[in-house]
Amino acid sequence: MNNPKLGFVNKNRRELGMLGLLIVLVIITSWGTRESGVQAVFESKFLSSDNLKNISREIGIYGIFSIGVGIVIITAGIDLSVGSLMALLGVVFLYFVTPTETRPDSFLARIIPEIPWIAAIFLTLLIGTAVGLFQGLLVGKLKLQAFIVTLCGLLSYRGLARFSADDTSINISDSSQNLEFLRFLGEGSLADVLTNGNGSGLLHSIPMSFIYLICFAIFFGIILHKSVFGRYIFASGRNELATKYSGINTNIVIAFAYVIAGFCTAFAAIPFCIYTGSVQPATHGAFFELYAIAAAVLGGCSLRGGEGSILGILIGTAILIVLRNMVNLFGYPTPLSDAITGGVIFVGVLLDQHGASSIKKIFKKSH
Amino acid sequence: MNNPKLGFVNKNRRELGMLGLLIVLVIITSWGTRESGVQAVFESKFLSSDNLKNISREIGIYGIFSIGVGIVIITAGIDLSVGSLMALLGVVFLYFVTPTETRPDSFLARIIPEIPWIAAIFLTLLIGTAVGLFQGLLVGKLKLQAFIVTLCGLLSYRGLARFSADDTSINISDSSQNLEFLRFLGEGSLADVLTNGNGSGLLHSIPMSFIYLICFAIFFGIILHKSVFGRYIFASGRNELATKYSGINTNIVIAFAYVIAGFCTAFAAIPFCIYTGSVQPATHGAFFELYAIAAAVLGGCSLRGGEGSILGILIGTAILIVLRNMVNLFGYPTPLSDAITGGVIFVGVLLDQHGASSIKKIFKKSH
Amino acid sequence: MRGINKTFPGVKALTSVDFDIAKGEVVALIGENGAGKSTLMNILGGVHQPDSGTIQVNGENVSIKSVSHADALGIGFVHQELNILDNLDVGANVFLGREPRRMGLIQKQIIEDKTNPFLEMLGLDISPNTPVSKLSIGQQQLVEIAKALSKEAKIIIMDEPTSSLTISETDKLLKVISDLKNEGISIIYISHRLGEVSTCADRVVALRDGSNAGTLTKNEINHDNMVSLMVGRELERTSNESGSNIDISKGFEAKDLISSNYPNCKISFKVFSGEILGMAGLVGAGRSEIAQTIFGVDPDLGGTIYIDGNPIKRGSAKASIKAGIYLAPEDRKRTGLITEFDIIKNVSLASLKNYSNRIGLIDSESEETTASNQINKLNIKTPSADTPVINLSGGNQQKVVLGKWLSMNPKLIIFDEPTRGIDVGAKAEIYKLMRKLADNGVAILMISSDMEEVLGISDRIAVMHEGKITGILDREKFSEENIMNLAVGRSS
Amino acid sequence: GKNTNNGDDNSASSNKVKLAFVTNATADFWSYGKAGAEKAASEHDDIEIEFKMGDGTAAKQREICDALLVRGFKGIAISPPNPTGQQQMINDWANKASIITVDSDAPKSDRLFYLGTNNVEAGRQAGELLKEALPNGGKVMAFVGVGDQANAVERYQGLKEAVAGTNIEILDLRTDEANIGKARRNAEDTLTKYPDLAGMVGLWAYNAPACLKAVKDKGVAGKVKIIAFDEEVETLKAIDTGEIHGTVVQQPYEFGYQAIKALRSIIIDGKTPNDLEIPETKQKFIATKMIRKGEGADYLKKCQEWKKGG
Ligand SMILES: Nc1ncnc2c1ncn2[C@@H]1O[C@H](COP(=O)(O)OP(=O)(O)OP(=O)(O)O)[C@@H](O)[C@H]1O
Ligand SMILES: Nc1ncnc2c1ncn2[C@@H]1O[C@H](COP(=O)(O)OP(=O)(O)OP(=O)(O)O)[C@@H](O)[C@H]1O
Ligand SMILES: [Mg+2]
Ligand SMILES: [Mg+2]
Repeated sequence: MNNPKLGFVNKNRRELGMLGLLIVLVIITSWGTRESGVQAVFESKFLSSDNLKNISREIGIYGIFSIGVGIVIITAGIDLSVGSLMALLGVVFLYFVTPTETRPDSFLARIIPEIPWIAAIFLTLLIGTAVGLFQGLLVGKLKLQAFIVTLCGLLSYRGLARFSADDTSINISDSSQNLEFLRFLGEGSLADVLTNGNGSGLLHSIPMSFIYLICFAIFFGIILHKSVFGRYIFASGRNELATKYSGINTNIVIAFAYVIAGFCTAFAAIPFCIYTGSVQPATHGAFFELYAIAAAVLGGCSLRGGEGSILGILIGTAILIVLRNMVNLFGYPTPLSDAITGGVIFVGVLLDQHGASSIKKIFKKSH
Repeated sequence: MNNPKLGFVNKNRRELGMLGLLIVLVIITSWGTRESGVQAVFESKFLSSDNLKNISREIGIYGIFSIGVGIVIITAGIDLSVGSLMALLGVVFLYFVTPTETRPDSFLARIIPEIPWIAAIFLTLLIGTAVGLFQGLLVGKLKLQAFIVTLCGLLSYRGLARFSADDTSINISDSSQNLEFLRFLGEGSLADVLTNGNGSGLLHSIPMSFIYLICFAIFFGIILHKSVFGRYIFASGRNELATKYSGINTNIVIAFAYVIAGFCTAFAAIPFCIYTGSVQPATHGAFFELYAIAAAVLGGCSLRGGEGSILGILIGTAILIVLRNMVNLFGYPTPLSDAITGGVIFVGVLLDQHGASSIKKIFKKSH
Repeated sequence: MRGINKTFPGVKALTSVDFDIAKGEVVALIGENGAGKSTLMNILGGVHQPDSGTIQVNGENVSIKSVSHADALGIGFVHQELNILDNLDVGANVFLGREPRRMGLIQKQIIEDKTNPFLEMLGLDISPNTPVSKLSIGQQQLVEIAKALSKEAKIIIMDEPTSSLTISETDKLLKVISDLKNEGISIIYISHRLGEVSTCADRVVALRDGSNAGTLTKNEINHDNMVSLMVGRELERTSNESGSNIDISKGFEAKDLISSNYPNCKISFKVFSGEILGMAGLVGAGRSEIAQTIFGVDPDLGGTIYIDGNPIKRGSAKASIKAGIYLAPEDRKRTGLITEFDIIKNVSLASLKNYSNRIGLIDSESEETTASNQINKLNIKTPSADTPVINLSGGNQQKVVLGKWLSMNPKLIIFDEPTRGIDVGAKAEIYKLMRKLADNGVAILMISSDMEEVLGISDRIAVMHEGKITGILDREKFSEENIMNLAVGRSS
Repeated sequence: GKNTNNGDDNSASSNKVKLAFVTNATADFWSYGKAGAEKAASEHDDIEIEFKMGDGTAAKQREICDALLVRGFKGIAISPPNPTGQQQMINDWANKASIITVDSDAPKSDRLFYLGTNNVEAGRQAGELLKEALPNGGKVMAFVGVGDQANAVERYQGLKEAVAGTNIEILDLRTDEANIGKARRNAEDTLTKYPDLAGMVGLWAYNAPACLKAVKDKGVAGKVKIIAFDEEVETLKAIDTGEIHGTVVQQPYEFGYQAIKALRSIIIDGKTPNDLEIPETKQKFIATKMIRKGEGADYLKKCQEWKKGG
């Protein structure tokens, strides 16, 4: 029982299982995308630097907001508003960097001033964080159910985004500022940023959004797993009342989780709208909340709260993105991608809950 | 304290509050859609027989599947798969009634035979119920989390629907059968059905889907509020373990709630695909799960389980539909409809939780 | 029941246990926490299946497959944890699973008619239509007993039925048990309150570490015999010496405190440093409420509290903890502990700031050291410091709650039902700890519904009735009668 | 009359004839249509219009149109997202008001006539552009939002017809549910899967800019030829730089303008489709144009003028 190897496996069972799944997916995809007979696995299209760049850019963007959603889930909450908030923030951000004349006619378009893009980034982050705070106070302080608060958010923010863009898309190309560097920061690679667009080589294969994700993961990993506040997050998610009885203001802890989610969403919204080049408010970021929840759950966050890890969320995100990449690279019909995603989440969760003992047994026997 | 009036208000507080909200909405919309100065409120466009017919048809369709979702919510579960299941069942139903030649090339299209529409209805109901049973067993028996199981359903069923329709829409007009009577049953009025399309007058303003809803509401109202099984639903939703200790097989009770949801969804899917005339699998029924959950929650079902009523679900559905109708009749931009819906749910829930005491106080004082 | 074995993942809960009961007999089942009492009864009640062993009912071999099967065999069960549904009314709870029905529809009237006599029998003056959410915990417990009675079972298992009842309710229940016995119904009675056991039991069966530890016949039943069977050794009886270190110039004082359930009552009292103030009263007297109000988890509706004469900022648990006021709440699992967390994290939760550096990162080493210290000091029985507390017995869980506070700097510790559901051995240890704390100058407020405990441990006893303190007894006035008089509102 | 988009039915203008334009879904394309419709409305005092955007589903369109009819709208120009399936509902509406279809047609329904692009022809034009761009042929992938919408089907068909018999091989059609993020991923993954890809055709407006981003990112801009549809700002700019070979533009402004004009003539002036010189086929096509290198900037300017109100 006190086998340290077993202890490690036990504690990180979910993460290890999902890491295994990810590795299997990577192997299958690599194998399947070799040029037939000619190439070795590591020369497959999947492992080509272009493809790795593409998927790591997406993992970067999806990972950032999934971390926010994951932290909310650890407090036993949920955030359904991510996708809609991304649309709203996308509209707001692009309004900030485009001249008033090019905007459609709406209230928001009239009141938002055109400002330099650096200021626009800060203001967008601020607005996202404020929205998170608003939701956080409703859930943490007023004790409204997270599902309902964020469901209202899902409906309202998208409605607002569509209304304030008059249901047309807002294009970054309308901007009169020189946004080249912003573009590097958003969808470029590390080489682009360091050498102003001229770099190549390995650094060129590392998209900035992936770098941001690494920073987010390290920062929030430390916060969540090493800091006092992180401990409070887990405690509030497990048993809010008992945490309160230990003198901790759980209202604030819970509210703060939503603030983090708002901030992460806002942070991801900027590279994502640069990635798409424009924001079509009716569809921009649609279903992102579901992907984020799926990533978190796959990665071991329990919807009952108090369980989960940043590493797990990253692995969950990676699985989702690799799955979709696989469907595309194999040339399967696009609709299958969602069906396969659904199936994999299902099998993952099923195995985790009912095949768990088997993994343990393997380690027990070997001892 | 033992004031019977107060008891009634207490027990049905949520329903009464929401009924009040519905009435307010109806009055506002009627008032706002009068022909200026000329007409009395009851001659407003909102209260015109055409409009009442339109909205009651929609309330009928949405109400039916919301009842299913509401019952699942009362067992402390959730069903996110409704919209996708409607798309899948729509495809299946239309395959049943159209000749094989007109269908796109897919596996499902090849194996589904063309059969008379009455048989198609029964088979579609059967398939929907079977899907519900599948989800029910996973949640009730295998104790997987409802959120995850039905999230996978949401992704998979839509993926399957799109895949099996080759991402093209399936049209009811491709059928070689005489579907006139089916059309009456689906989107016609009571008069249409009784007189084979010739009726008029009051009966002509009562759409069949509304009649179905009434039947469903009465039937499931009795099941839920008067029958032993209904009692078990409420008991399992509040405290599964305690219910189990009373010798009740909660696994089956919970599984059965999903069976009901599957059946209701299938039942609503048929008039809905007749209403739209075709099924475009990528978008058919999108977000219906959210509307159903919103209706149930507005109507007093708690996501924590063990609370809710059929009457409440009906009122919740009616509020959502009237809201959208209001936005349309007032000629507001369509995107606002969702934002307003979000806002109203939010205010409703907020008032319910934090303004509740005020309602009670009024009755206490009057005594 | 013969040779019952039961293993849970990682635990051998029962090792070839034998148990029998005759018609019309009251058998008390006793044992320390985790001895396997509930598990044995869960097997009889169809909740768990034994790994091996046989069960005979009326001489016939049966294997009890489910709760409803047990029902059919005439076995009723009042579980240790409350199993009442607060979204249903009393009648619905009593008849849950056995609703009189016609065509699947519930016949409400019949339920009402059939429920009433059982409520009367237990002295519950409520209508079957009352929503359970309106009842006190004690009343809910009685409803659950009514439910077991209504099954007209031949054997009724009561697993710690009195743990949330007070003295008068307990007396009533004991009377009901003797009535049932006279009707030929057999009763299995599990309790840690040995006084009750001596009163009602015809025979005592003791379990120790999942095996039979012995049986006492009617005339062998006394406190010492039971304890030695359960614990396997003699226990010194709880000392009754008065606190030697009482300093009436220091300590805690509450002035004009208002709690939300009794907004019209103002409460004032003092707990001196070095003193244990017992607080007695019937269920619902408002004792826990006062504790929660002092601790700051209930809203501050008025009044002032002082430590050593200095007024304390109120309104949050954080402020109270900072002032050295701690609460060991009555519901350990819900409010006292995060049961899925390990001992280390539970002990450090309230004082995490002490184990973290300036930027808020936790120093896990000093956290672990503190936890190990507390484990040693409080003699917490656990495989390791990183064992989730859910795996500990009730007594050890209570010690973890204590460890959390003792790792800090207590001025006043409020113990709300400190020994609820805890076995004698652990009880004695906790009493000793409380006395040691008091001797070190801590003021202690002990809310308890266990008469023996209140009389045995306290230096003074405050008695509450419907939100008011009806009297404070000094040591020389200590008696059951005086307390009962005050508790029902009569002045002594 | 100026249009009253806030739907203030109770104003003094209630004796005006109410006309509406209901789109299939939200798209930039329609902002020109809206400008055209509003221009038409501003030329007459006896009408007022409302411009409504659908969400791509027949259900939403039905909800919108039902409400318009309740409010007494006399004429509606609609772009049905699913024309075949919507025949029945179009017939129902046609019983109560004058209905014309715009942009996508339901030929078997009781609509008065159709006004819009000949999408097969537009597809052929895209094919012509493709042939110019790839004289030696090569592998080409097509991209679209929803594969079964009439314009997508027809454009794809026209495209394939035009390149039939050449060395150009159309690989497949990738769909993205009108989600730009997905559109870009589809483009990226296609480039990964087919390293020898020679061209990309974006059948919906946002597809070509999404392809362009993927191509630029891979550093093969200009090498992989892109053919676009419609007049996205980015598309027009990229045409002049040569990164996109060309685009096929429709005239949505004309859709809006002519649809409202025609509805007014029919309802108020009692004209018939014949009087309006609608061909016997009941389909009036508004020609599509090809924009090639050097013409982008001019066209962009024209677009901006349209948006500002003609
Ligand atoms: N469902 C379960 N899963 C795993 N272990 C269990 C389970 N139920 C009980 N145990 C373990 O079995 C042992 C016996 O527990 P049981 O509840 O029967 O004790 P008890 O005598 O009733 O104690 P108490 O006086 O505290 O109620 C304990 O070690 C307990 O941790
Ligand atoms: N969570 C609750 N919800 C509603 N009423 C409650 C709750 N907790 C306590 N009460 C009620 O408040 C009153 C005072 O309860 P309190 O718990 O303070 O009494 P107590 O003397 O500590 O009793 P106990 O011995 O049960 O702890 C009782 O009438 C009780 O029913
Ligand atoms: Mg027990
Ligand atoms: Mg208490």
